[in-house]
Amino acid sequence: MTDQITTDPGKPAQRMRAGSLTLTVAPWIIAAIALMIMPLIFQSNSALTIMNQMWITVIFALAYNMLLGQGGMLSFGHAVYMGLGGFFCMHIMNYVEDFGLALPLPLLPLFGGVFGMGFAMIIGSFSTSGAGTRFAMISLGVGELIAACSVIIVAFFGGEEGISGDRTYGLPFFGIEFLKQIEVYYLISFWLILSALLMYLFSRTPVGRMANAVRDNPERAQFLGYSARWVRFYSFCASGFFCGIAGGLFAISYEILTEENLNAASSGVILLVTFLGGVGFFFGPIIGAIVFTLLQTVLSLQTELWAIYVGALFLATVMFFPGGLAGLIMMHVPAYRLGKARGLVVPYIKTLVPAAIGILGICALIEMVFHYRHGATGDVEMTLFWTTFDSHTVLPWVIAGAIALVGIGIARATAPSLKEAWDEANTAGGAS
Amino acid sequence: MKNLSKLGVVSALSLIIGASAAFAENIKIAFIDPLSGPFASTGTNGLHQFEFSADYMVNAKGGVLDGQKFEVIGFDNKISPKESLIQLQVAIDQGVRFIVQGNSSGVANALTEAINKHNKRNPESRVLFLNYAAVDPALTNDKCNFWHFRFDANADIKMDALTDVMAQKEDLKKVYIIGQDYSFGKAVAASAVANLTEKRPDIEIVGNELHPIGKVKDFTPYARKIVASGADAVITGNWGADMLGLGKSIIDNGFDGPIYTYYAAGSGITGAFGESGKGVIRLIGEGQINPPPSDEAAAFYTAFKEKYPDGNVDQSRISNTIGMLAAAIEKAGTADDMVAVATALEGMEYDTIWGGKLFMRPNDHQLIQDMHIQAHTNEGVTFTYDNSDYGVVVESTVKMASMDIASTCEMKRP
Amino acid sequence: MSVPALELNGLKKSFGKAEIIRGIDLSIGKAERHAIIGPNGAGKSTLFNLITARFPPTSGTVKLHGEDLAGLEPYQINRKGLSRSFQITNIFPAMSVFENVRCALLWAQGYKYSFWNLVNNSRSLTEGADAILDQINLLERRNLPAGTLSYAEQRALEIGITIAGGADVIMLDEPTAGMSHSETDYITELIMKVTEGKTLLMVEHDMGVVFGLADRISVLVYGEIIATNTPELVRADPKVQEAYLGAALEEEH
Amino acid sequence: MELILVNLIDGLVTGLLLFMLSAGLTLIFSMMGVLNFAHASFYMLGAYFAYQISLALGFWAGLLFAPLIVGVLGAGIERYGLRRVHQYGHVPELIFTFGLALLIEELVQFIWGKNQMPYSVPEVLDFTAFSIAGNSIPAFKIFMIFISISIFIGLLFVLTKTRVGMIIQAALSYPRTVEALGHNVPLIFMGVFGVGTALAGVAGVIAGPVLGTFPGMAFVLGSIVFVTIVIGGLGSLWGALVASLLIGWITTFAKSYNIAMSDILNGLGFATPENMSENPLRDLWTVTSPQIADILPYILMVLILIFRPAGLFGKRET
Repeated sequence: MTDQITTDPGKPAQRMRAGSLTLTVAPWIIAAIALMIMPLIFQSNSALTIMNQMWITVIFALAYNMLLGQGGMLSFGHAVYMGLGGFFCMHIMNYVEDFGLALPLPLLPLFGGVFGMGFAMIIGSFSTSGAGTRFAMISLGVGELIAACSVIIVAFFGGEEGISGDRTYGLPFFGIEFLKQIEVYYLISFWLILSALLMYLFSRTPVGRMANAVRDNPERAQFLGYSARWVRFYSFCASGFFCGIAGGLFAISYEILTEENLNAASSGVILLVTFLGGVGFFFGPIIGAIVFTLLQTVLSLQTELWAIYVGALFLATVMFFPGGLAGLIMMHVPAYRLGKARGLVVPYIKTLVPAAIGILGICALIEMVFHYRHGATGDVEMTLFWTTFDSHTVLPWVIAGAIALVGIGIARATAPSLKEAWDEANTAGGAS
Repeated sequence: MKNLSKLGVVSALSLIIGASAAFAENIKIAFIDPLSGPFASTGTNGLHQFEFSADYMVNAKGGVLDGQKFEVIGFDNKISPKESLIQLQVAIDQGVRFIVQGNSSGVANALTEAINKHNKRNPESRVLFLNYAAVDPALTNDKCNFWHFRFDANADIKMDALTDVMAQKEDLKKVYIIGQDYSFGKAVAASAVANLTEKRPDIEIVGNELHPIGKVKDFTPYARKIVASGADAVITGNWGADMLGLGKSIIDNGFDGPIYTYYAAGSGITGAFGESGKGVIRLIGEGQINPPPSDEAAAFYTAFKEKYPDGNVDQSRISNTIGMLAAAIEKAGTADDMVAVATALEGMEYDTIWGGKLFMRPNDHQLIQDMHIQAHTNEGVTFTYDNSDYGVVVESTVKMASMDIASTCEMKRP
Repeated sequence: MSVPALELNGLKKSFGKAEIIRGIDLSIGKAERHAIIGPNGAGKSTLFNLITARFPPTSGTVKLHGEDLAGLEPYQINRKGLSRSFQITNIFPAMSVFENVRCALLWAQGYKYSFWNLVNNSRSLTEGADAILDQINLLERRNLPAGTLSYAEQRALEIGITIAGGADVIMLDEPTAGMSHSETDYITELIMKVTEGKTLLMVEHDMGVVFGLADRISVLVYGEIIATNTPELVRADPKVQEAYLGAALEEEH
Repeated sequence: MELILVNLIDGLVTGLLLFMLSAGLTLIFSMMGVLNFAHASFYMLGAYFAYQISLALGFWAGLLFAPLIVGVLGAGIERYGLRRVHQYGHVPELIFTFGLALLIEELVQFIWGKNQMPYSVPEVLDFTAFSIAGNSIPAFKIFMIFISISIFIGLLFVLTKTRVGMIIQAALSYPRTVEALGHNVPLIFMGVFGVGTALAGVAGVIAGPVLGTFPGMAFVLGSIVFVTIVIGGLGSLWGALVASLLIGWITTFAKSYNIAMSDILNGLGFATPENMSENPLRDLWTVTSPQIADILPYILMVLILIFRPAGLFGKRET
């Protein structure tokens, strides 16, 4: 699924191609099976809703990474393309309902995609002439304009309440009415696999390849017969298309589109999601979307302070793992190839487990401070990690502090040997 | 990568499911409102009032039915319609049957539609939507449904009451209307114009405009226009930072007439206005705080402040919501059959500790109650807001406001 | 006489008040290997950039096979069969060596901006790229990121990218700059091999390379060509010796 | 007529406030290439610190110390955070500041809570300086103008008359060359970042009492600061000043005068549609200038980027 795997060094071309076929097909089949099985494991409607949200974010993030990771274009207003696609689909949905047209619901996202692409063509016609700050600032400006319009132009955007519809009014599709979440889940999963596959294949086409070339060195690409501007334009339109599909799926899943789908916060979130997952690898945004959705939806159920932890996680990621979570995983490929990955397990346990415990200790301290300051008077009990205690006595503070100190202390003490093991695992030769 | 992510999903989802196993005997109420982000202060204070009301009014008195307790669970919707719908689904899966929400009519609109669809598609897990503060008139008019109940007076009712009082002020000649550019702001403006032209055709509306919501850094230019227009009074539906910014700016730039508004108390706003708002800020709302309407109300307030010294009882409708819900469950004899509970709520009359009667109008599920014009001041204030010296004191009251106002609601009952 | 491959007429370029190129007339025939030499700051790279439309000229014309290039973008000029390398290595460092060459082949093989072809499925692309890699002796390094190659290898790759598209006019900007003797020989040989039957225009400092490769040499001093002739005659030209070698000597001191 | 004068003064205050933020940002942006999304967060920190200090030591101590603390904090973040990220390129740097903005907002809520802070104008300045046709101009506004202009003059002096200023100016246009000349560029970066954030802090200190001190104050300011420096031209202090004032006046005047879109369209020769409520363009017809005042800068920026990518005063293409 990645350049690194398909371009395995030292293999002749022909064997490579045969090998890459299985290497590229296998993950897709696994992913498709996983998507099929997931609802059997998590049957509740909320789990399905969260997974739907996840897969929509995955499509959106992959589409975003077509620009950021593959094309080197930083967009601050990308929610607009998804949002507009969604609004358009919602209008079609209502139109179908009002006029009784024969449009099967599963085809609806296609219209969102076309609309997203159409809008991307308009904006791209003037924004893609540069890649750097100019592109970024135009995207920011356009994003703000559309978001502002969404409140002013009520006829299309429905103002602050947005527009809503009912997905079940369309014609039943082979007897499926999309009343149940599970039906929507499979619809979204189908589009997820299809869009992800198309986006992956896009990266293998001449335009997709040249997008990488233009990202790395736009000038050189010009001297190879390609206009950097047109390459960017095509990537931009393709990205707009898949964003629109994500928007259409959003319309089907939530049956409502609001200003929120267009605003700067949503655009910022998708940048964070993509970066958290890792822009350098095709599957990076997938991980990012899954992790972020879980953090946002599930962590926020557990603590009011979730945003602090998410903010800290981002800072840590960008400071220590600029390749994102995918980069972190792919760091281990060389060691794995050398057959030395196993040697890392014990040092990892020795360092990361205490570190994790230490970090949890710090989180506990933060939660306790918060409870102490903002909790109700007389409400001294708090529950943390399945333990209920009195936050106004000294003991819990001592324990949490000690856990934090000891955990971080052990992690620091064992870090050098982890580094050693790491270097050893990434050096060719020697005992393996 | 697949394994890793799956592991994450398993652990995360099991947390949700695990949470639903506990406390099966409680009657769960999901509070879906912003608990983080820019609107968190209002949301958190609302959650505290709900938790306190449930404990103080229901649980401390032995609960409802056979001793079942109310349990209020906070869900952070980040004031996003999308997140609200996800949290709604999570709440339903946890066995919650009562949803309370209030901040943002946009969210309320998304929730009421989603709940209507959910109840149609899943008759086995129906839920009720108890709206305690979203005041867009449409929710009890064109967009009404059987599962939605509004415990706050809607924007039209408030404006009706407000203009009744304004109409009696003979010296009022010029009024300026300003609001946030979205459905609620527009509804307030339209309602103000309609009511004033009907009740006092001689009052000149010297300005009627909208400004972007949550985006204005400096209200000075608006304030200048208001001062320059020679207005005697200002009407605004602004809330939050937009209310404070507009109000302060109008006062700073030399306006001394009354500013009639909906939301300018508590959440730090009373404290921030302080002396400058005295004699200027007038609020329309339900629930009398000063002078205390009853001993129970005073006791309620005192007990609340003891528990939450930083909080305010600025939404008496929250305790009304809890009280009426408890009464409806008792009357229906069940907390599981939503049709029964909803039917019990319809047409219910309830004596509130905040003075007067409450009546849940059956044809549109709009609560009819007394409306008060309250002044921001530091004189005669028994219970202050924001731990400042200032609070609101009732100046005049409209009994059972808009009891016979028409509604376009065509209620479809199951 | 047939139409020259590349023809410059009265080419001038000023940056502000400084006139860098002061009117150049030059005609290079088909399949000729032509070198431009001159002291530092003579405007050799600027001249290259004018020909390939990296900068617009202040006045004058550039004709490729008799066709005026005025107003064309670099990529359009490239499509007409003119390809160039750069003085400072200019490759795609994050992509593999193979990808670098394959990208250079795409337009020439007619793929244009297509998004319905998969590059991996094209035998002619893969084989074409491998053939180029074979020519520049980088087949071994095929799947490494280009940025990890040695300097000489990167220069070789640069030449590979430049010739891959099959352009018939090749322009090389100091292909041996900063190389050791053995590396220089390797590159010189490589240039000989890959420009067989093509028109070559190169800027070069290394006199050994120039005299070994070029059919004709032009001497550029302060934005003007003071002589154009065969290597032997240029070497003997007293004007060149005075102007160029003198300047070169001065520089060394 | 008098109202125009009043609006000019109001727009000047808004513009100068914006300038204090954009001046620092344009230095940071053009020198380090960092789109500092957290810049407005330092503005917020300035207001909160000043509020906290003013509780104990009064407003003037806050004005003095809060920007210093913010500046030191900014320099520290550059030294221990941003510098580490710098090696990875501009996008990670941007994400870093993005995350930082998120974290600062959360931390502010964690420490001060979510309510508006009662941070107010000091009593010495709490009076009406003068009135123009019934519109009072508060003394504090005059004070804000005074502070901003002093800072601009000071900054101009440092940049044009001192050695450090010369180096910074050179680094704005040719960062590589300056490094090659042997200057300690990382130190300059840290200094510029510190000073830039301190300027944002000053803006926060003097804007907090007027515009409100609350956790959303950074978000409200949002990306408008970027818009300012892009319109003005990257790296140009004059550009930042002109663009700030331009934005200040444009938004102020757009809010002050109800220019209706229907009037403009009628003026252009379009007839108002008869049945407005059915017309799909009805919202366009009813738009008035106060509604769109705050998005005008964005429209201006997009137009500038299309037709004059270097900005009004910029030398480099964005």
